[in-house]
Amino acid sequence: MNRLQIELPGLSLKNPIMPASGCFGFGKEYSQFYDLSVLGAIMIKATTLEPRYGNPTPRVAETSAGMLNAIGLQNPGLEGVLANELPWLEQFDVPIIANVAGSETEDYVEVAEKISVAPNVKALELNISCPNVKKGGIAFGTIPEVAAELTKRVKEVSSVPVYVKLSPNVADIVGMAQAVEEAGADGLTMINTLLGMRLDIKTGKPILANKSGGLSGPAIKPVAIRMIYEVSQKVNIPIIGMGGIESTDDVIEYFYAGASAVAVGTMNFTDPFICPRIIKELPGKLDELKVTHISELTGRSWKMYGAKANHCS
Amino acid sequence: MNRLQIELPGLSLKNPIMPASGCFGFGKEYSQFYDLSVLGAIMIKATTLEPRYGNPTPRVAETSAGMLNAIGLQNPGLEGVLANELPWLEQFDVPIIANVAGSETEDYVEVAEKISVAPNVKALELNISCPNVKKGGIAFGTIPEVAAELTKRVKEVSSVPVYVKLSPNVADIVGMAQAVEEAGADGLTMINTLLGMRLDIKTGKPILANKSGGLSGPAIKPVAIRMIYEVSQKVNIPIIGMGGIESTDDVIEYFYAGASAVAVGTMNFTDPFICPRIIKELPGKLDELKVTHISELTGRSWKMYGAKANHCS
Amino acid sequence: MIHQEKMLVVSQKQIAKDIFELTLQGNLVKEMEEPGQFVHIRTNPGLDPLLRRPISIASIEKDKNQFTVIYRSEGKGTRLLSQNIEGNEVDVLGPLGNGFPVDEINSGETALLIGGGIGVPPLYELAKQLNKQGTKTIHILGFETAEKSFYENKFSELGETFIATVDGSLGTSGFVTNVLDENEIHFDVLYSCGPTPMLKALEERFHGRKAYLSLEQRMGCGIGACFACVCHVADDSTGSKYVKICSDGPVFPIGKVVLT
Amino acid sequence: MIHQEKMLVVSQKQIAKDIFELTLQGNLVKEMEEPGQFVHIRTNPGLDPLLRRPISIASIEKDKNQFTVIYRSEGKGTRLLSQNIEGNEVDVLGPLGNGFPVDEINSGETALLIGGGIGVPPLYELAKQLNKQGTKTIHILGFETAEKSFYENKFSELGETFIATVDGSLGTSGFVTNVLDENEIHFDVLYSCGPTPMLKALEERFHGRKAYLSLEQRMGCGIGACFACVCHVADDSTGSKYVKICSDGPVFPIGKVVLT
Ligand SMILES: Cc1cc2nc3c(=O)[nH]c(=O)nc-3n(C[C@H](O)[C@H](O)[C@H](O)COP(=O)(O)OP(=O)(O)OC[C@H]3O[C@@H](n4cnc5c(N)ncnc54)[C@H](O)[C@@H]3O)c2cc1C
Ligand SMILES: Cc1cc2nc3c(=O)[nH]c(=O)nc-3n(C[C@H](O)[C@H](O)[C@H](O)COP(=O)(O)OP(=O)(O)OC[C@H]3O[C@@H](n4cnc5c(N)ncnc54)[C@H](O)[C@@H]3O)c2cc1C
Ligand SMILES: Cc1cc2nc3c(=O)[nH]c(=O)nc-3n(C[C@H](O)[C@H](O)[C@H](O)COP(=O)(O)O)c2cc1C
Ligand SMILES: Cc1cc2nc3c(=O)[nH]c(=O)nc-3n(C[C@H](O)[C@H](O)[C@H](O)COP(=O)(O)O)c2cc1C
Ligand code: FES
Ligand code: FES
Repeated sequence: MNRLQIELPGLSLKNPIMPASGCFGFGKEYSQFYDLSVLGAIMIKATTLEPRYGNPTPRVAETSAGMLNAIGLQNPGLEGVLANELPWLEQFDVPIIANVAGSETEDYVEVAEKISVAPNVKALELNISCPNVKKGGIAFGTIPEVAAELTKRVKEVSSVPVYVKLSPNVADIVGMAQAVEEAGADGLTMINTLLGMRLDIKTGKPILANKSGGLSGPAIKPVAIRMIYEVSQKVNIPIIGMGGIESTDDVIEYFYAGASAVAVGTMNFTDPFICPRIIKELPGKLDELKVTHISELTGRSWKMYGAKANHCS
Repeated sequence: MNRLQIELPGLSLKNPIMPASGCFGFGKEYSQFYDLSVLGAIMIKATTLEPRYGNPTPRVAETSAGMLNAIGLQNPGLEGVLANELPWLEQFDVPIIANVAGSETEDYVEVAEKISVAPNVKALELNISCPNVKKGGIAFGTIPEVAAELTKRVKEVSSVPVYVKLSPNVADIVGMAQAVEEAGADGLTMINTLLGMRLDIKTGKPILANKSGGLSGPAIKPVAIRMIYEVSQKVNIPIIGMGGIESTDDVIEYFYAGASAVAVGTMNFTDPFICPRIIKELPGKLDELKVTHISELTGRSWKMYGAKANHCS
Repeated sequence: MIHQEKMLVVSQKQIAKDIFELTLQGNLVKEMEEPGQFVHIRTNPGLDPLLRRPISIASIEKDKNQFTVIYRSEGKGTRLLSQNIEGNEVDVLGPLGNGFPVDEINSGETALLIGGGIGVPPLYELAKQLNKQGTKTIHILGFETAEKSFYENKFSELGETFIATVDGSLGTSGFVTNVLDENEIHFDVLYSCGPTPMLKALEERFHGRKAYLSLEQRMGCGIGACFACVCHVADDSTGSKYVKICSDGPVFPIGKVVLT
Repeated sequence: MIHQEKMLVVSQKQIAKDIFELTLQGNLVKEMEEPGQFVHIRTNPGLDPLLRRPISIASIEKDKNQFTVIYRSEGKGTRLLSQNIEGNEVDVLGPLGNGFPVDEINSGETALLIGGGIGVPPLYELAKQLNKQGTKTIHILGFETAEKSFYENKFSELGETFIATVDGSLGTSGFVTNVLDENEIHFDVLYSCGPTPMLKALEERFHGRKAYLSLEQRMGCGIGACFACVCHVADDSTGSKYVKICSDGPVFPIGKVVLT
């Protein structure tokens, strides 16, 4: 038996570890370091309908135990991804989760429909943290109805299961999760980045050319754990957890919270071997914890220790 | 001229540095280290109508560049604070900002009315991150109408200006700020803690007895800076900024973002002398930046470099 | 008076599996009084980890301006602390809290000191001071296993010393309570520090006796300002009375606080 | 091949105000080819700071398996890096990027190397390799002030060397362009590395000449995966063509990318 094997809608994962979207490009660079077939899956960089150059630079800034990015969804566009990136990835024995983004519902729908038929794309990840042009730039992922509607439209056309990637920049993450579940989402991935900003001390100018950006890395892990803990108790679809994972212990913590698989983002930059290292360390960790299969850990925090109290600080 | 002197509603601050509520008790402990009169002001621990014991322990947990707390507003109650804590603080030449909390509007109103007449209380800070018992436990600070209503009720009875302390756990911080401004808030303090959680690796049990808690410390600074940057452009009341301040540079960054004064919370625990140290370092920093008065820095990030673009990650 | 001081590392050595003995020098030592007080140590100058670590004072040498702590290197902070070598500086806040009252026992009387694991260190300074004032001390020290045990000889020099190990690899097999079961030990005052289950067992057994227990709790400030380390007080019908372990304790008379 | 390796600190010394010279040893050196490549250094094992720091290779000694970097200790990461002493280990990812093409110039021809501040270091290995293949090198090095200048002698040993300092405390007063104004310097190929304003000035002046510029940008991954360090390509009507400084550069032919 493979103690790390996980079955999720559309995804048969030899282990629950995958790189997070935007932190691994389309795999080429990290294939210099190790065989990508060792990975559970790969979440590729967001694909939009047209090629995008993205934001001006600087696009990244460091923060305490974290970083900000405002890449601006640079990618070669649907055609480029279908023509070059996905075929190249076919040489590896690894399912691809295609991250889909756009500025209007129609963009998402078209990308989803076409990318979902690529042979190695086994699931879609809807990136709903994007500003919705028709709704005045408010992110799709901050209004449950808008997120639900988008999910429904994408579900109608997708040939593979659809995971919705939740934005943490909301007051009620459970409501958001329930809305997209009801709209037909097959799974959730969470969390995307928190909105943040840094200013240059000498000038006062925002360090990112785009001014604000997305906060990722270990700094945000407690927020992600809390959200997954809350959501996993209230939905019946699986969660792929992410946010600041930097060790095998962190992976265990995500499972306890309620995740069924996890993604590693920012820490790939600091340690390019982090994914294979964690995959290698996991069985020993399971021995230590005296569990046979990693899936036994999912939701332990609330299954064994009851639900949550309120908090005020 | 005092280059650090700041005038805010109700508050004449000899410098813009103050300890944040809950991180400095009622001052007694830190008075062992230095003369509290050097501080710009003191934000005392939340006061509730009745004495509160607070949550079971453990009440704190460490995170990467941050910490979680679920103290549960332990405090001696309105009478105790009026009888013992505030009179003791009168020996220092320092304005007190009383942090007011409760589970129902009526609690807030009563505490606000009575505490605002204490001679050294120069302003109130409304802690609206508390669960609203009558609204099923959803925090006052996550629904603009509820926060506005509370602000209005407290303003009616308070003898001193009222600052509303915003919770960052919302999708639209600007809408929240505008709602309380319209309801009569004299100023804003931001941010309170982000909701977070940590699980024990050996057992899966939440480390905090209360399960979730408030995330504070350097980890959350980018979120605070972003929120203050956005809010300060849209309101006409001053902002006291806080969240992860650990250095004089951080104070400058908060001013650039749009703050008129700042509070230091968590880092008092790591460095009990942090407030006086920053106060001492500030004039040299102003020289370096070639500004005469610290207030010239407020809002420089958007006054000099324009407003913000959208972001998608 | 509590001081914050960058103290000089005089020596650091590993004395058992995961257990380190660190001696620091500085003026803060002048303020140390009771055995059982602790210091709050910043284990690195950066932000990771962020909080200080509370560690008991294990031994004081006033004449040299030095004191010693013994700690288990386990998590992020203590691991970093263990990497310090002679000549480094370590940021220490202390001395903190109220320790074991040595004047609650007379010269000629017998004190029983019971320690478990990393609760053993503060008992060493206590044993020294008690012996100095002519009080006889008997020691029961519990460890997980032989290779994690330490200071057996040092305690033996000061008084009769029993060891218990959970796996039986040294001394009595089992817990400190097994030593109590198997030996008839007479004492006037009990002093103890160790894991809560051990303290609870002692509380049950020695209810009504004169005894002092040192407690542990996760801390924020370490000085009484943040309300992180609060305990309920026993016999409090209101449920709202409390003590802070960091500033009211860590040592309390037996039965005073509710052990959780 | 790019490697990640814990490399041994052979020596670390301060060679000017805030400027450090660090020599590291390890197998990764075997992979180093072109001058102008860089390494991505993890400045501490913890999470603060989180990201690696890109630093140019200043000198390679293949026979000893050693290479040297020269860097300014300024922010959190470089300050930590500067605290390493002989015998420590440093986590290095590299070699990264594409450097200066030394085969674009012939033996007997003359190369002009212009460096500004911490853009000077990669030119040193370049000068060494060019001289080795019989190419003459002329060097113009710009610094803020004399006390922050370094390697003047080392460059002088390899070819004629001009210094400019902004405050006039050493060599020509002003910028590297002042040196160009005041001296008639003939060359076949220009190689340069330094702050963007300097590179822009050179681009204007030497438009149409054979020249290679090394660029800088804030980086995430350093290997081409995160799209942090992207630049627009010149003469691109679509506005969507780009290069990545980390993996396509950091060295580009003059005029190829839009300097911002
Ligand atoms: C008054 C007092 C005296 C102590 N004396 C000693 C001593 O002499 N020797 C010794 O080895 N240990 C002692 N401890 C326990 C010691 O503080 C913890 O083992 C240590 O803080 C763990 O830090 P870490 O970096 O290894 O673990 P991490 O897991 O990185 O710690 C994370 C956080 O949890 C806190 N924490 C973890 N375990 C404990 C614990 N058992 N008690 C309190 N806080 C904890 C840490 O302080 C930190 O804030 C004492 C604790 C207290 C309260
Ligand atoms: C290809 C390349 C080669 C370089 N070679 C050298 C060299 O040989 N010697 C040298 O001293 N410096 C060099 N630099 C600049 C060096 O990377 C920065 O000075 C350094 O990263 C600053 O780190 P810090 O810890 O001092 O600053 P911090 O302010 O703590 O840095 C915060 C973040 O900003 C980034 N950053 C800050 N300044 C720069 C910058 N100028 N360029 C890129 N990223 C920056 C850091 O990498 C980090 O992610 C090079 C940069 C690049 C891109
Ligand atoms: C540089 C960078 C680029 C990212 N790009 C995307 C993206 O294209 N689509 C997306 O859904 N998330 C993107 N993310 C978010 C990550 O996938 C992930 O949700 C987030 O960073 C939290 O995980 P981490 O803390 O492990 O990085 C990006 C993150 C980073 C740091
Ligand atoms: C231990 C602790 C207790 C706190 N108690 C309160 C409180 O009683 N009332 C309140 O408004 N905020 C409270 N806060 C929030 C702080 O005042 C502050 O808003 C927050 O911690 C962010 O600042 P920091 O990162 O500098 O700590 C508390 C924070 C901590 C860490
Ligand atoms: S640790 Fe802060 S009150 Fe005890
Ligand atoms: S730094 Fe990541 S692509 Fe260049």
